[in-house]
Amino acid sequence: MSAVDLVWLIPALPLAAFFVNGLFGRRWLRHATGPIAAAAVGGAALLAILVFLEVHGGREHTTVRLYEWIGVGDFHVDVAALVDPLSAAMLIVVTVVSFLVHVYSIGYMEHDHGFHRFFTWLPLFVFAMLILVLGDNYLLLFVGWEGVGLCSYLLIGFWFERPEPAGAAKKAFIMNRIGDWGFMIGMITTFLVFGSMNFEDVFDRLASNAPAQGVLTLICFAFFLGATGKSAQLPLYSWLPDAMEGPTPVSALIHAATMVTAGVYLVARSTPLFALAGPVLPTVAIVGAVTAIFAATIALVQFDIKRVMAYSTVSQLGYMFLALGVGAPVAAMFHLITHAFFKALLFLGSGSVIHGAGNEQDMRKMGGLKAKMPVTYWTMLIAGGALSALPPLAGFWSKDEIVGAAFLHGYPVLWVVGVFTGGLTAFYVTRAMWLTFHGQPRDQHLFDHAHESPRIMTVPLLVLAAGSVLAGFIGFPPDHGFLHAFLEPAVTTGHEVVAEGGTNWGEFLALAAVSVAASIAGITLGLSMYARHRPDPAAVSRASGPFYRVLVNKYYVDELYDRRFVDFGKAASGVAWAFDIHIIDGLVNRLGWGFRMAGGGLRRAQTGLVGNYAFTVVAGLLAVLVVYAGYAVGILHR
Amino acid sequence: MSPFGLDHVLTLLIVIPLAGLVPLLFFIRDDRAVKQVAIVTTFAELILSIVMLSQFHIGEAGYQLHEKVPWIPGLGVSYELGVDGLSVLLVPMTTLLTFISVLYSSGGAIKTRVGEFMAAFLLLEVGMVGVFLALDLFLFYVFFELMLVPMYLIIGIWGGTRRVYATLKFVLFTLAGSLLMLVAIIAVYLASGDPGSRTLSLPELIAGRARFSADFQFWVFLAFGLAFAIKMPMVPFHTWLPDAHVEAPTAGSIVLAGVLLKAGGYGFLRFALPLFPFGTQAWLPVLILLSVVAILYGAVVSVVQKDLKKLVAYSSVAHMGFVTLGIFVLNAQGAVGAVLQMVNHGFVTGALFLFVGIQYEKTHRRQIADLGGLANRWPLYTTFFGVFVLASLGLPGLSGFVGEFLVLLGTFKFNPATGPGGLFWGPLAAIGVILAAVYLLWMFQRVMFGTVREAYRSLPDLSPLEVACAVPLLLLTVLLGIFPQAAIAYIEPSLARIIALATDASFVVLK
Amino acid sequence: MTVPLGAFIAVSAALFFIGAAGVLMRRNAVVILMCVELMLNAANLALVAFSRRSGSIDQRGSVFVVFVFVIAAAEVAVGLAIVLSAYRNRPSVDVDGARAMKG
Amino acid sequence: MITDVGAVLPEIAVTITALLILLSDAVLERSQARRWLPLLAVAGLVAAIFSGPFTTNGGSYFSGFVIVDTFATFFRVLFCVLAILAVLVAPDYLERRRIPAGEYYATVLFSTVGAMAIALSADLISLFVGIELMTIPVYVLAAMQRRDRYSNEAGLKYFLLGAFSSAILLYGFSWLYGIAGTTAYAGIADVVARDGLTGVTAVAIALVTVGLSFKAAVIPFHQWTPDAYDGAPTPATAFMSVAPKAAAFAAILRVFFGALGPLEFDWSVLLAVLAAVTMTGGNVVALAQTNVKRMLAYSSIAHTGYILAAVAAYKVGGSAGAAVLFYVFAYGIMNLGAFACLAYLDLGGTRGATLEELDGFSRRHPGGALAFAVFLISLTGIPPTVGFIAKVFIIGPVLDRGFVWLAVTIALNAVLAAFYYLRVVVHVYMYDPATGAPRILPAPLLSVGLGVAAVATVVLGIVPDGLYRWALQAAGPFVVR
Amino acid sequence: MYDFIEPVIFGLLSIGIIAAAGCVVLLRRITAQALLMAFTFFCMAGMFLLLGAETIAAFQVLIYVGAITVLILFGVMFTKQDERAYALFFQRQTPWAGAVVAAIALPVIILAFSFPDGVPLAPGGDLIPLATSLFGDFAFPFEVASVLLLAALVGAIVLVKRDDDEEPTGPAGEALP
Repeated sequence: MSAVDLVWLIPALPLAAFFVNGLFGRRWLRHATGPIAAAAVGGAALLAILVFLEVHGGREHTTVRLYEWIGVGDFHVDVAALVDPLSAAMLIVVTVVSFLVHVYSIGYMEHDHGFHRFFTWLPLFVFAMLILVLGDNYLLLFVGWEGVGLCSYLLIGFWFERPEPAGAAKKAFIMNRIGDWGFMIGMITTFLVFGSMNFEDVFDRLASNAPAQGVLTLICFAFFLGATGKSAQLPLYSWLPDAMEGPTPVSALIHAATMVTAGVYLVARSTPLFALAGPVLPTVAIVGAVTAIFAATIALVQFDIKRVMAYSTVSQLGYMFLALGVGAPVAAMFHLITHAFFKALLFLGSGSVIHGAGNEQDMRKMGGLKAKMPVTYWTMLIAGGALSALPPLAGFWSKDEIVGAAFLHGYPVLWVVGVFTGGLTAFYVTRAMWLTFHGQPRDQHLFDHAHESPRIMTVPLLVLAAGSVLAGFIGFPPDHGFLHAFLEPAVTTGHEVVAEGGTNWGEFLALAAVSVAASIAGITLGLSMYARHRPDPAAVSRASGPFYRVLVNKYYVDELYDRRFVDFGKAASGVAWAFDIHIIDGLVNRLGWGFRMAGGGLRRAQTGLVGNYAFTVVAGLLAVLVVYAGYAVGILHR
Repeated sequence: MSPFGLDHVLTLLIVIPLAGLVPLLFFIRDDRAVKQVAIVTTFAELILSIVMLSQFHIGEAGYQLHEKVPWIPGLGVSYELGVDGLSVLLVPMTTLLTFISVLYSSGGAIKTRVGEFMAAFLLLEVGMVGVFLALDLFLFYVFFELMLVPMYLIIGIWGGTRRVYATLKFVLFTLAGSLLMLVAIIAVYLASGDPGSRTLSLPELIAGRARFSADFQFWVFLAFGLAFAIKMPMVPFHTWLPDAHVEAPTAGSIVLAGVLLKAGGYGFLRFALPLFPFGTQAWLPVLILLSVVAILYGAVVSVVQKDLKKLVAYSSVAHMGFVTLGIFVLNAQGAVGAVLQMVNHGFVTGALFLFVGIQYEKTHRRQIADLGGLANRWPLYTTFFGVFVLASLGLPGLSGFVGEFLVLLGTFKFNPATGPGGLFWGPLAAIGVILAAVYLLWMFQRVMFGTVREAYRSLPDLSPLEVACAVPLLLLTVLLGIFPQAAIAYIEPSLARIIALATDASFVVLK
Repeated sequence: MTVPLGAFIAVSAALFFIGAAGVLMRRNAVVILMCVELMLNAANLALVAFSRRSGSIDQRGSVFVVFVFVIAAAEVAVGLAIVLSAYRNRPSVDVDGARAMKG
Repeated sequence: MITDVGAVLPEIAVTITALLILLSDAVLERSQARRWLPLLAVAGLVAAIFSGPFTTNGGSYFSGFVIVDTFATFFRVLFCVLAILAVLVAPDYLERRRIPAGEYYATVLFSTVGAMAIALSADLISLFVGIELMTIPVYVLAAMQRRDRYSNEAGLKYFLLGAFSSAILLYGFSWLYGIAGTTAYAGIADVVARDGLTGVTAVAIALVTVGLSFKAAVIPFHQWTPDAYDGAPTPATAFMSVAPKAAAFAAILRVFFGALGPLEFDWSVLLAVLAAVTMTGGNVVALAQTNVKRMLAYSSIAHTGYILAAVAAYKVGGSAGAAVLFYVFAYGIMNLGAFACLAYLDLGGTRGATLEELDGFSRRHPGGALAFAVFLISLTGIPPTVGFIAKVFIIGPVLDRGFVWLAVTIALNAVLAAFYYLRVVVHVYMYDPATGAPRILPAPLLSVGLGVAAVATVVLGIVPDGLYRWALQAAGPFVVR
Repeated sequence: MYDFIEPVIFGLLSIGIIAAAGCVVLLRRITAQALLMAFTFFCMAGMFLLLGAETIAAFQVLIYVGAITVLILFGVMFTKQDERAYALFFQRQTPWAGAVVAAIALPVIILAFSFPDGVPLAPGGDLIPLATSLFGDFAFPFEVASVLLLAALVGAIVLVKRDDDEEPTGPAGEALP
């Protein structure tokens, strides 16, 4: 019995923690729930590492079947895990980051009265995410997909007493559901076309007997719609910034490192399908690129530290889709992994700042915190560097590979967008770091009470920082690193666009130079504006008037959605209800009323006068006589 | 001989509530004793239904535990009972929901005329169980109508302020449909053979269904369909439902939503489809359209509901739309999905009404705007209610999903000779899944989240009795979501047979 | 020359409809009662005429008339009793006054 | 002659009972009479039921004036049962209203003898005499509460219109005699089979149609019904709403299918139209009523329509006839019961109760309310009651005859009817009694009578087969061959 | 030789019957109406004689002219007749009623002539057969009729007998109008 055969233990451990904490947390366990959950997830992480090693050791494709979940007619879906390099890699990322976030949260949530609740939902999330990653078919993936959505809902709305988290939670779930609609269509159509939802079966049959391209295009567009919902791409991204209403560790784990990358995972998983789906991949690339630059521009002007990170996440997810779209799924996965580390770190660092600064999130009230919280500062600096794609930090390798792939695979415009967005990224990172940690304290009271977070929170930061530095080297040398060798079997399409042979260093260096130059330009501009006020940020914002307002208001997308869709939906519902009451029900009631009116009318024939009654009888006699006479003379049929 | 020595389990299932009825009607006046009798009776019924489940042979498509005794030979009517995969789960669902309703009602929800209430409930149980067991059209009709009067009284006596309007509406709607069905049943009897060899026994009718001409099937299906469509209810025959639910006492709502609505879908599958394949084909486009309309319309109307019960009621319309859709796409996935959806909807919506009722008992408010922040005070309540809300919106892993998913799968597979096919209807129906999230979560947010009102601050969380009522439903909701195959194994062979009967090629060519 | 059967029946029909018209036209309960008697008499005439002039199989018609006598007497007795009983409460024989119940 | 007398033993028994009652009433102390008269009447009626056969192959007696077949025995039993119920529900009411009890029972029994004679008749003469013996006592019953102007009015209207319709019927009979040369059904049947539908036959059967339709209260010959039922003392209403109607249908079957059956002429369409008009009209007007007694009166018109629908399907054969008989039986029990339930309530006047006065009846008298509900549900046609089964038996032949539209009309009418019947249940069960609602006086015999009727309503709804087979046998003579 | 007598008598009797009956319908003085009704009955007896049914004619005189007319005259005496305008003696529906009745009556009267003549029975001597058949063949309707008379008697008595101890009336007592 090897670790792969025991792969179900990985999700089982967090699930157990969920049950234990859920059943006994409120009454008995209370603060013991945190360690329990962390231990369970830690155990899962260890197992995941074992699994990874085994997969790396050559056991590249294993299905571990538990039981038949649904089987009706020709439709059969098992609860079965697919252990291959892709899922093994995801397992590591998910469990390790989750474990660190769990540990961190023990400190972060310590004084919250919903502590036990938090550590009930968090392992449930890990469980769902692991199902998503492990499922060997689209339906099981969908189960995890919805499960993480649920946990996201629960955790965004963790502080449900305030209206904003409750609303944000609902918004997240519903927007995700719009994407899920696409997922379901894609999933069911896949079954109709291939007769199975199993990844393996689908890809086998695709290879042996490819269906019409139109169908594939439909399926992939549908899946991609699902992915845009979950991974916060245009146009379904706007829930993610709002999701920052949740506790910061949640933002780190769910809305940066793991759940939001599920869309990337889905598309990467379905690479064989997408590769044959004609116009879908370019669409993915364009959506990814546009989302990247769109979100980055918004991030430029935000003052809430978590919102900056949120838009940054949207932007980075855009990069990943760009990678998928230009035919570099490994690069996408690579960036997914590195991003998991540095973005989780950025969020946890922000959390540490918020925690230390008395739950203040507005960067305008911070400043100079570097002195008060050095560990946080230095770790976040590393993460910021990684995000800005400064070599040799992790982000550099992965992002550069994406941008390079865009150029090399024939998307020069997208390459320009990618590079430019890199510059923007470096700028807003610099801006955020400076406003938070450097300069003069802008709120003395806040500054005085600020303090470094406890060890239980800082240690995870350090571990993540190490990851942010080192994770890039799994992809070294570029295009031919360990990760590429490991993942390529899983995401090979047969139409592989990855270059053969060794790394083309010249090409790499040339492209990297452009990227790094853009980053450095961004950093320089940022430093110049915020450290030296040259030009002064306020002046810039005044000068760029309308543009600035548009960015501050996030392109008015929320307003648009609210007015156009939500208001319209409510109005339509109101109309439908009025229709229900007045037309459908009204008709019924009017029918009853009509009968009673008819009865009232006929009543008047009952005059109470004997003479009238006798008259009716005689009139009836006349009528009967006429009818019988009709029969007698043969006018009426006998 | 069965292992339990119960040769007539099905008859016993009908007799037990009747036996409980006798002391309630004639001997016992004390409220406590009344409640005890009712609880014991319904519990015995529940146990017996589980015994029945244990005697059922999984994998067989035909009727099991079959019983048949002539009843009114003059009308070819016999007392014929049997279960197959279609009904075998609906019966325990019924007995469980009845037990829970009685249990909950005995906890103080019903304060006046307890004896009459319990008597009505036991009579109702006879009707409900009988509907799912009867294999004779006439007997089915009798049970179908037998459900009517007790529910009429339950809503009318123990209901809310507009109870009379609601209960009359409920009865008149139902009667309008069912009386036409009665005419159709008699027409079927007359068409079933030459005088002397006529019958109303379902197995015999199915065997001899070649006698039903296409024209005949067209009209008779219409009559059956109307009755079932009203009972379901399908749009546009649904307007009795919100009123009835809003006014009904909690136990009445649970059973109304949980069981009575299922009689419609059950009737379609049990009688209309296998007996009238041509009628089915002829009406198929209309029914598919109405189903999808119900899914979307029910959901859209639910969004703006101000009354909690009305919202759940309209959501039932949408959920029942999935049931009819699954039935009329005429494939195994759709049909199995429809039955699962019926069972799940029974548990989930029953539970939702239970919780709305519990909440109403405590706060005396049902307007969503009057509530809010209840999650602060009632963690237990919130957890239970939340799970049921999630199950209702079709979250995978809970029971609601499997049925809806199978129905959608079946819908996508739907491939008619003419008219729009599955790729048109499927995505439309799937929008209903989004909308379910919209109205349910918005409701949940407004009711449970936010700050709690001063008036509700001291209200207690769930009592042990209420937990006891909810736990079985919760367990079933979760288990049926995780191990749906356990239920599907019961259901599938019979449904496959029904679908085969309904799509029998020899009937389709009649067009 | 004998009078044809048809003439008798025609006279009886005429009498019947005159009586019927009286029932429909008059408001006095006693007069209506008289008119009903006229109608019964019309039937009597027809019965006797048929019995004696149409070559009937049997002569039950004549005997029928005797029963009609009895019935007519009984009807008048009960009818007058009802009229008088009502008259005690409401001293009028105008039937149009009796319309406490209608609709 | 002795066999002749033996054949009509039940009729004799009822007559003798009536005479005994009159005698005892004169002899006994009032308190004694109050106790014994109803029991005497019931005993006599029970004796009457068991003094005759329930089924028989049919025999002709009294020179062909009387035919004792199963049809006759069926109705005999039915009329006796109805009379028993009418006696049982009356005593408390009579006592309360100071209505002379002995005369009341005797009058009911006389009317019963008349109704039985109708069923036995094999000849227009005995039919007509029977009709008169049935109706004249009912006029008396309607007017029996002398000091009540509604009762006066009911009696007066019923009498004037009844006498008028009797005259019409008699004139029709006289023409039939003229056409056939005989008053015996068999002779008439021979002649009309030979001559077919001539002009004079058309006139004769038109007159007979109107006369009998009036007795059965077919629209448009129904207008006497609401006023007469409404104003009559409630137990009398209960009796007169069922027995004369059942007798009218017995007469219709005897005359139209016994005597005029061979006529080469399809009544069905005309009857079907009349049936549809009657049931719909009765129900629609009943919807608009607020007085329950009057509402029940209109509803009884609607029930005439249902029965007529089965008559219209006569060509189907035995099942149609059986449907008529079964429905008449069912209707008799449930409708009598429903009217009698009002006897608990109408404390002032004879006009029963308004809907509001029924509020909370279930609290004030649970047993009576339950019985009332059972009758109303049965009248609506909801299982498991005899009213439901009866409707099923009607719809069967109607469909078989091909009148799908009529079957659908019946079904939709049942919905209309459900509206007003169940509205009564609403008031009985779902509203609280008004403050100051009068106490309901104990009425033990009424309760017994209603209990018996209610149990019969339910039991016959669950095991209808015996009654149906009996009805099928009784309808035998009218099966169209 | 007296052939013409029968039609003449028939004509006179017919005119008497119809004219008197018409007067019953149309007059306003109730005593005159009652007497004219008696006259109609009397003429009817003549008709019966003409038809050769002597016994029936005798019964007609005895029962109708004797008993029934007297009863009705008593009824007239016991009730007060209103004095009012002539038109108010009639229903408002009178014209319509006349039209409908006429519409039925005319074709029916014309049809009446289509009854074929059979062999007329010899006049007279109908007492004995009538009596024997009444008590022989007609025993059953005869007995029923006798019960009917008894019932009518009881009914009439119960409706008109003077109240002594039993009227009014407990809760049932309705206010008199």
